[in-house]
Amino acid sequence: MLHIINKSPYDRPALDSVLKTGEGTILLIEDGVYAAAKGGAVEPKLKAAMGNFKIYALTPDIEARGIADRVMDGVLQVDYAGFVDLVAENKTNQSWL
Amino acid sequence: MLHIINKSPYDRPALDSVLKTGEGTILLIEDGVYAAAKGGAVEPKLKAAMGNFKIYALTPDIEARGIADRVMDGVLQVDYAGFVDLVAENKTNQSWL
Amino acid sequence: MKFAILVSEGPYTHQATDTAYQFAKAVLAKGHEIFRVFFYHDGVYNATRLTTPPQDDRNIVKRWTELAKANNLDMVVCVAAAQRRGIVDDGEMQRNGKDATNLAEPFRISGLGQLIEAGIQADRLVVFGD
Amino acid sequence: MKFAILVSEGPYTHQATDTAYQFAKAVLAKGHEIFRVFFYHDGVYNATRLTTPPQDDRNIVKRWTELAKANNLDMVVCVAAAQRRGIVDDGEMQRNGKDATNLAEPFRISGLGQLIEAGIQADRLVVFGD
Amino acid sequence: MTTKQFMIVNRKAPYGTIYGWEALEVVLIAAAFEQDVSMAFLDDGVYQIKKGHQTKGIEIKAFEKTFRALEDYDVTKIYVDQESLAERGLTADDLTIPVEVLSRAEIGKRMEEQDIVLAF
Amino acid sequence: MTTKQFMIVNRKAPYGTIYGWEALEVVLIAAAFEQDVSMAFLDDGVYQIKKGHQTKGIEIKAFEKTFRALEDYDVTKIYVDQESLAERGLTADDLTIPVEVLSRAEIGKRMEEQDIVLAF
Repeated sequence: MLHIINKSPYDRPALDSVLKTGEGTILLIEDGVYAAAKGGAVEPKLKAAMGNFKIYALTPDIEARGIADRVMDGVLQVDYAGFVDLVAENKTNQSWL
Repeated sequence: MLHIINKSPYDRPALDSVLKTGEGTILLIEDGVYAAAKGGAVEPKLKAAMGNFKIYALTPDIEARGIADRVMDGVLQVDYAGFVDLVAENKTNQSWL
Repeated sequence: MKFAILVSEGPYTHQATDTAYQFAKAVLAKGHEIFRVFFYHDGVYNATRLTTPPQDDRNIVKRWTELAKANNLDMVVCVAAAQRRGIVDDGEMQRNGKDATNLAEPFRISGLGQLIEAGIQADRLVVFGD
Repeated sequence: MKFAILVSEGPYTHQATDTAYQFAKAVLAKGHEIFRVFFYHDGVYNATRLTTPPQDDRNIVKRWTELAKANNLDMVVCVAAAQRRGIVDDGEMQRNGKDATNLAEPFRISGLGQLIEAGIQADRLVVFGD
Repeated sequence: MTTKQFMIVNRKAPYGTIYGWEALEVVLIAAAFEQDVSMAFLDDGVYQIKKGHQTKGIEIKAFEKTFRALEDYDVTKIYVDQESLAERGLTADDLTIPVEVLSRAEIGKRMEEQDIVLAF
Repeated sequence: MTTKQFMIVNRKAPYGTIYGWEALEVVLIAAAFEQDVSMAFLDDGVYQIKKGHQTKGIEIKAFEKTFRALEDYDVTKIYVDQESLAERGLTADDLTIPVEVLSRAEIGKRMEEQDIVLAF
């Protein structure tokens, strides 16, 4: 299933909470995209999660936050059209508010 | 100075963030009062902080959340009138939103 | 494919409505259908015609209404959430003895059942909130 | 002692307004003065007279207006925040070409400078938000 | 009417925000539409169903009673995350309604089986 | 007019919510009232002044330019928490304005000296 995360991993437990569910696809949007940035304390956690989760992040939100040049390898970027595709491809989605 | 915290310590870094400032007085209100509950993962942290911080918690918020019977020793309870007194006694206050 | 969208936060304060709008546009651009956009919690504040954002800023309410009119979207505001927060149409004004309305066209106020129905009828329901 | 209060969130959604109200009552009960209550961000939604909360729930707008009238409180809504969010008085209605108002009495709409002035004039400024 | 699986997920504490209460309104309506409704409580959401809310002092309506009425609406699939309880020093005995305590992975599986997951 | 010390504290990321922008409006007004204004950036607030915001895709106005105008308003006391930067893999070079990087304890001391601290 598709887990949509719009919260900064430094401010909220949403990402941690999703990772504990075991496996699936994650789309980082809004302040959630900070989890995709290299060099921070969250990097090892997201890297480790890549074994069980496919990680996507929304490009317009990455660009807005000035982190386009530091997106981690293995994070797949999508635009709003790609967001729609992800929702369509996954029978179930959940926004972790 | 008086630090007012209205966020659950399990959901937001507000308490951690205040503790790093070194010393002062903390008033836990709203969802912040969960930090005053015994038995949870936050208990050791708050206990350790009691050396540098005086810890108050708002009784009506404690009662609303059903944790009146598990407030940690050393946490001083106040009502809204006591809240006003704390603000009056401290030259500076900050709400950690 | 048939999509439904739930918007749970008000305009400007949270990016949720912005993302929901961009998502809705992308859904339509891909040739999918939008069964309904439902506004709940503070999301009901998207439906007031009384906003005047700064000239150099996006006009969130206007954007929603234009998208809805151009694509014949069903934009539903939860009545219970709207009552708590002061979003009023003619019917609500009369029922609750108010002296003004603020609902923008083509939003309509209806029950929370419309959200459940959207969940049942659409192939996908996506939530935008905080 | 002279207090000022800043309310940054709307009614019902966040407890901030409830706590601010209880705090304001306690300030007055202790014989202190309230120089001003300032409403910023989503706090401006506290100032609409169009809400109709459920019968068995507190009426947040009414509570504020009654407290203000009984104690002659100055309740100021930030104009920029109000414009973004659709809180309108007669003056704003005319200036921005709107067809209705929703501001409750005795709230008044004014500039953010009123917050700074409250900070300067009061001995203590306390913020309630999210 | 088509029946779908709706799961309502609570991750926020009560009273600090209204989301828990407005989530419960969604549960009741979904049940009235005879959908297959379940609820999951994770993270601070477990505090929603902690026993003994006394809200007189904050003047906000307590909704413990509404949780206890869920059974009358045939909402009986109520899942609680074991780890979230433990982190907060709570057990199932502290909760106001009977629940099924599950591991997070197990809850993840139930989420995956749903047609619609609404998280608050 | 009386001059007081106002500190505006930013702890939230930009764009996800409006608080950072509305905080900046407070800073500008306080400066216009000739108050002694400082700003502190902690936790996710440090992202507010990260360089290179390109917000065309989300259609929300970037406010990097406004931060760079702060000097014209004589707002020059800008403190950033060292630990918050480090946790996010950032350094002062990544920021769009010159700042004073301080330990959290040092920022705590500056907070204590204020008359008014407004956190967003």
